Amino acid sequence: MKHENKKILYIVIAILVIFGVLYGLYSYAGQEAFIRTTLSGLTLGSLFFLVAAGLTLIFGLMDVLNFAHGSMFMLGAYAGWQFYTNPTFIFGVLPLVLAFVAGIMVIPLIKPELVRLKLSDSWQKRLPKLLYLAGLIVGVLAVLKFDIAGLAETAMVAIVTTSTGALAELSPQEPLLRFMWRPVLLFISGALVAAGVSKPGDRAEITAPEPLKNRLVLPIILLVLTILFTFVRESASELVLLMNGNLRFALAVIVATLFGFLLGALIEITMIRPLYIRPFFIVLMTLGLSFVLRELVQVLWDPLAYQMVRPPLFAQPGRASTIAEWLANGSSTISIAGVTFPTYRLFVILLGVVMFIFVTLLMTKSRLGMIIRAGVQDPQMVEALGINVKRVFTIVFALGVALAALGGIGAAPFLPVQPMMGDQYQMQGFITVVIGGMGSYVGAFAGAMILGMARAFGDYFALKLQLSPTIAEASTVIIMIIVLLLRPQGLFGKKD
Amino acid sequence: MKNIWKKDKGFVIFVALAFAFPFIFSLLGQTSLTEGTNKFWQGQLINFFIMAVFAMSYDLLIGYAGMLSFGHAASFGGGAYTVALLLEHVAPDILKSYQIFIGSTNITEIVILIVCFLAAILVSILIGLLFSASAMRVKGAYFAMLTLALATALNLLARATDFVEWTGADEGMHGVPVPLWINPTQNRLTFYFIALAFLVLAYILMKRIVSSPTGRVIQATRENEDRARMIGYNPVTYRTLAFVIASVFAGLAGGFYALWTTSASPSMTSGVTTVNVLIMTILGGMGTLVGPLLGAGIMQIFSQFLYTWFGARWPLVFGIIFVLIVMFLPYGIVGTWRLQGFKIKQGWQRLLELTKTKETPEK
Amino acid sequence: MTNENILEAQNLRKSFGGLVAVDDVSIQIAKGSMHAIIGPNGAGKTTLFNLLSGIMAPEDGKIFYKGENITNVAPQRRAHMGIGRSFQITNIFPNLTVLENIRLGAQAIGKDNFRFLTLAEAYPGYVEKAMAVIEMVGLQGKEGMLARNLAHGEKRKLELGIMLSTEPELLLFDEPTAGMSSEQVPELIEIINKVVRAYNRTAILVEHRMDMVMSVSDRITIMALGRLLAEGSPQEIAHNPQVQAAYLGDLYGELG
Amino acid sequence: MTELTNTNEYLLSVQSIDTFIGQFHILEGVSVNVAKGSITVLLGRNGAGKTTTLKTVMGLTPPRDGKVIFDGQEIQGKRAFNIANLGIGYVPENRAIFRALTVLENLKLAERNKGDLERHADFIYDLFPDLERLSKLKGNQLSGGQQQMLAVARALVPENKLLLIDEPSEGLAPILIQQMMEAIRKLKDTTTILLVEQNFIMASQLAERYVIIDDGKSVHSGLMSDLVLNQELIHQYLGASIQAPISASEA
Repeated sequence: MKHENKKILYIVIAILVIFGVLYGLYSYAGQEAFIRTTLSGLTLGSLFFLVAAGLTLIFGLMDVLNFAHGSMFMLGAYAGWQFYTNPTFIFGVLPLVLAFVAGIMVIPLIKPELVRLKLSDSWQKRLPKLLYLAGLIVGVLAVLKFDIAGLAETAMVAIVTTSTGALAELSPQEPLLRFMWRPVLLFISGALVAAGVSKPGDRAEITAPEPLKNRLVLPIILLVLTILFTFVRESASELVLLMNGNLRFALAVIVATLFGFLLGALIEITMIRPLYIRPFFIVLMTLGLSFVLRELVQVLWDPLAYQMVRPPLFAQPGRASTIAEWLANGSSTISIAGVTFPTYRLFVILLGVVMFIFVTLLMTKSRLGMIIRAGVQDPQMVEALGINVKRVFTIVFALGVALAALGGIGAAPFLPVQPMMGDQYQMQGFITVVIGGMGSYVGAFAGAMILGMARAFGDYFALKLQLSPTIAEASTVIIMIIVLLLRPQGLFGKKD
Repeated sequence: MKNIWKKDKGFVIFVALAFAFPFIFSLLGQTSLTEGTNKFWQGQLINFFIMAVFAMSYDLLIGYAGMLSFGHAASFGGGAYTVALLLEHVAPDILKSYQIFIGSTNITEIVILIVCFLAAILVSILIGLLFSASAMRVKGAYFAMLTLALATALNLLARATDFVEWTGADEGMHGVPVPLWINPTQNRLTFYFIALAFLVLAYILMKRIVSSPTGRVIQATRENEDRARMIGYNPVTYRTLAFVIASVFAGLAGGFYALWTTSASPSMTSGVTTVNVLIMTILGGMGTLVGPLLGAGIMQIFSQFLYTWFGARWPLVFGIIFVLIVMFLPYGIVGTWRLQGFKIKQGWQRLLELTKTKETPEK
Repeated sequence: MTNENILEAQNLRKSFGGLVAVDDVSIQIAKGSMHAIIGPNGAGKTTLFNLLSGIMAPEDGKIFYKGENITNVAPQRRAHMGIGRSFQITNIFPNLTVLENIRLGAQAIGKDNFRFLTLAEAYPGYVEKAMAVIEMVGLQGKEGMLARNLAHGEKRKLELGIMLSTEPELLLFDEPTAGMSSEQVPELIEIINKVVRAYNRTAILVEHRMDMVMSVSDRITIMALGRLLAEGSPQEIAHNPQVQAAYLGDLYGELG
Repeated sequence: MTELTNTNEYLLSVQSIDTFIGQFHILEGVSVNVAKGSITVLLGRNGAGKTTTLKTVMGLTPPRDGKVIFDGQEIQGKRAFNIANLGIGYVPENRAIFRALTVLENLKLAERNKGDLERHADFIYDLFPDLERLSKLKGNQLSGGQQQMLAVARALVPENKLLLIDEPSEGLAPILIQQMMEAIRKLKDTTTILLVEQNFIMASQLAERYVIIDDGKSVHSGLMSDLVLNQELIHQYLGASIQAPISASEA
């Protein structure tokens, strides 16, 4: 067919252009500079991909452009960094967060009963507001005089000590007896908010409840965890800090990703979901949210930049000549075709590639992927097949945020950890998505790699031509404009 | 002018109050017109006037044309940098060689200022066209993203060390030589009235524009682009027009802001600036013009108090307020007020009708 | 190309994925006539309309308007050339008043679109024209209402009014009575008939219902499965058994 | 209007529902009853509210008023996925098959329990032999007729008590309409069907009962065999002169 031929022709031209550009760069820069720059480009590309993949998944399915994605990248970095350097803060607030989330998660438990209530119209409107207010008051009471800033400060003390090798100085926490009523109150506060969210008396919301057993599972798990962490909140930090550094780092990655997933789910349920009928305001909401998150981090950890210590596997001075040697010695650099390159960056490239494979498998092989691909086109029909699309939306949003958080912790060991660190990556993520095509994860990967390479070579040329690196950064916008003019829907995007 | 009094009593009263403010303040507090707290509050209001124009220009974009641009700070910063650059690097040379006086007025300085603002208009038109050319093919979230990317690129240029001799890179330009007669530190009262005049003029112009034939078409493209096309309007032309007009007003506001702060810094072109103006617009109510003005005023005064209450981290509180407004008060203060007013009116009408039906059987 | 034909389409083709919505369609519309295109759901009528009004570009084929090739002319240009179109789904400016909706149409073909600093009301010509149209479609007394607050039937009239306000020579009606109750239909048909006959305009009418077009149209074209099946005067069509079969289902032959 | 004797006799009983879409009051008191094991057809002009009636039953456009009783249970106001999981299959107008998914994936997605497709594969491929052959193709590579078959097949993957089918003959060539009719006729043995059909001939051949919807109200219902004889009614509400085909089909 004519159309197919054209497609093949375009692909051939694209491959030729890519090779042409790469060969041109190779012959201009010489082998060593070329390889080093390429590796740097791939590192950047991997991080861009982690940001853009989440953005594009969320946008593709829900038409939601998450302007807080960069802040979530940043939060991932902070969460991982905290866990790795001094988890006192995390363990200190975990029981509180868990208690509140457990409270929120009673929704499926109480909603079926609440919506059946017989309420007058005015009470139907008033009751949720009163419940929210009551929840807020109880919540404020619960955290009254809780020295959260002090808790956060301990982390900063700890950096100094852990980097010299000694065990971190752990901050004294509130005595258990005084602390205990906080989670209890927060659970009540969460439950009150949940009751408000459940639209009491709104008979249009009546649905067949799931079996009681299923409804109880999640709140009970969360409650058990709350109690557990209430008791271990002091000893757990020590336990973590005495672990092997590499294991601790692996755990930090998992913690950051999980944190991103939960944060994403929470945000989708409480803030995005009520606004699907007013899409314009979702954008404003996420924008406001990014503002709030950034400021919150500054309140907790001050507007400073921290340097996360690299895990032992990447920390020993010296250059390994083979991968085996690196793994044995934990060298900080490795020689690749005669070029010295930091090993941690190789790990980041690996992370990006692994996550690309993961996303590809998820989208093509899993049922969730099938639902997402179908939901992009027609969420109503997916719902009519008996699939809870709202839940899928939540999962996808959470997944997208988890990917961003993973990117954040991945970047933390070689970028300064600071409140604005996500902004630049969000920007590049946007550009990536525009280049690759909205909603296409393959496009996100291709776009991320193109952009990463462009940035790396841009920096290289900037250095050579004695320009500032900011010029190279700005030049990615030009790539975006060129792609837009040639192919408004992006490289892998589909026309409407 | 009669029209404005008829339709916009609130605005006229506001202008009258703003005009009388320094005098009333000095009468009440027995303070000097040009010093102390009076001067401080004049400064606050000047800032408010300028930001109000910026916010109203943003309202033209998102409220009237329905384009959610996240790059509006580019025009604002563009105007600021144009004025600051010309005053800092071009004006001194000219003033050294030419000085024309009429009486005691230095004509050259006035001409230079006018040229500065004409240049700012030109630059903001160019920025508007650049943005339109690259972003006009796409809509909604895509558009928001693209404008943000373009604005970020400009922000990066402002911060680039390559032009440090001219722009001061990250530091920006400070102590720009603003002519004495309009200088906000020495002659604040004059500046106050000029800024007020700027606000009034900008408001009247924008009000005219949104109710002009072109303005109506712009609103039509917001409402239903396909339909507008089918009756013979090219939506791209009108959207571009709206973008450029909004850009010009933002550029002028930026120019004034540069005069007021005697500086131009990269933060004026940054996303935070756009977010600030967005908050003002949403707070007051989109598509109302008066709303953003009110929003700018509230933000100006609020930030003062929030700063004293919460210290340097006051934006956190502001951010939370913003999120709450988006959730629960999406039409902003003026929008919600108008809706409520509408409801109250309808309620009155119902009440009147009820009394009527009760009366008729008695007849 | 004869002068009598105001519009002529040649071998139009348009497909979506695996679906061929319009397949090799050629059609001539005589000047001053009321030409109906009917056919069952999914026959490709609306797609044909989208091609004629320029919303979609054909994959193949040409369109001539008054002898001029307009295949690649943008829809807004076609509006200025005198082609107006109404939509199947009500397509109005919901947050503007009824008067403003129609005034915008009148203004579109005028020369005052690029005036920034005068009030729109300062051009009474357009308002007068709009008021005339409002009267024509029977929306008197509703000028000040927001369009979204109108009843469904009134919205259909407004839809019609917006199109008429641009004074088109060729009117494309896409199921103008869609979703209207049976009592409201004759009124609207009467308006359409009046406009076309009294001002000597040409109209193409896509309809789903056969009885509605029989009485008013001069010529009828039957479409099914993206193709033209037959064309003729209402009488010819009414007595064409092949047409009956295609329109109502080609089953009785095999099942009977 | 049919008198409601005992709602339990009906698998589906729609009782004077009111539905709004945005500002539009689309349905103003529509009542439809579907007896177990029967085919009921909704007739009426374009835009009369037939499709909205199906969507309202399905929970895609929830009613503001009125009741929908399915299998003895009130389902109005429930979310669509809940309603689907009670055992209602939906074949929307315009097919709405997933273009980015292969034929097999389209069917797989409709599974409610693991193995649904395997259990019913023979039955489905027996009805629509083409689908087995095309199983690797993407939805957007199918022709209109194949898409329509896939859309019906998709509703057969899980165990459904009721099928809502919206215009299965739309845009199909006569030979395909024939095939589709055969398929629906075969389905009748196992499930109950509520059908929307423009093609009067097809409707009259398949359905036992009809409900006419006009301007958002259900104005008439009864036995199909009575309707085909009532020229006046047909002309008034369906707006087509159909003498020739009717007499032919009656023969």
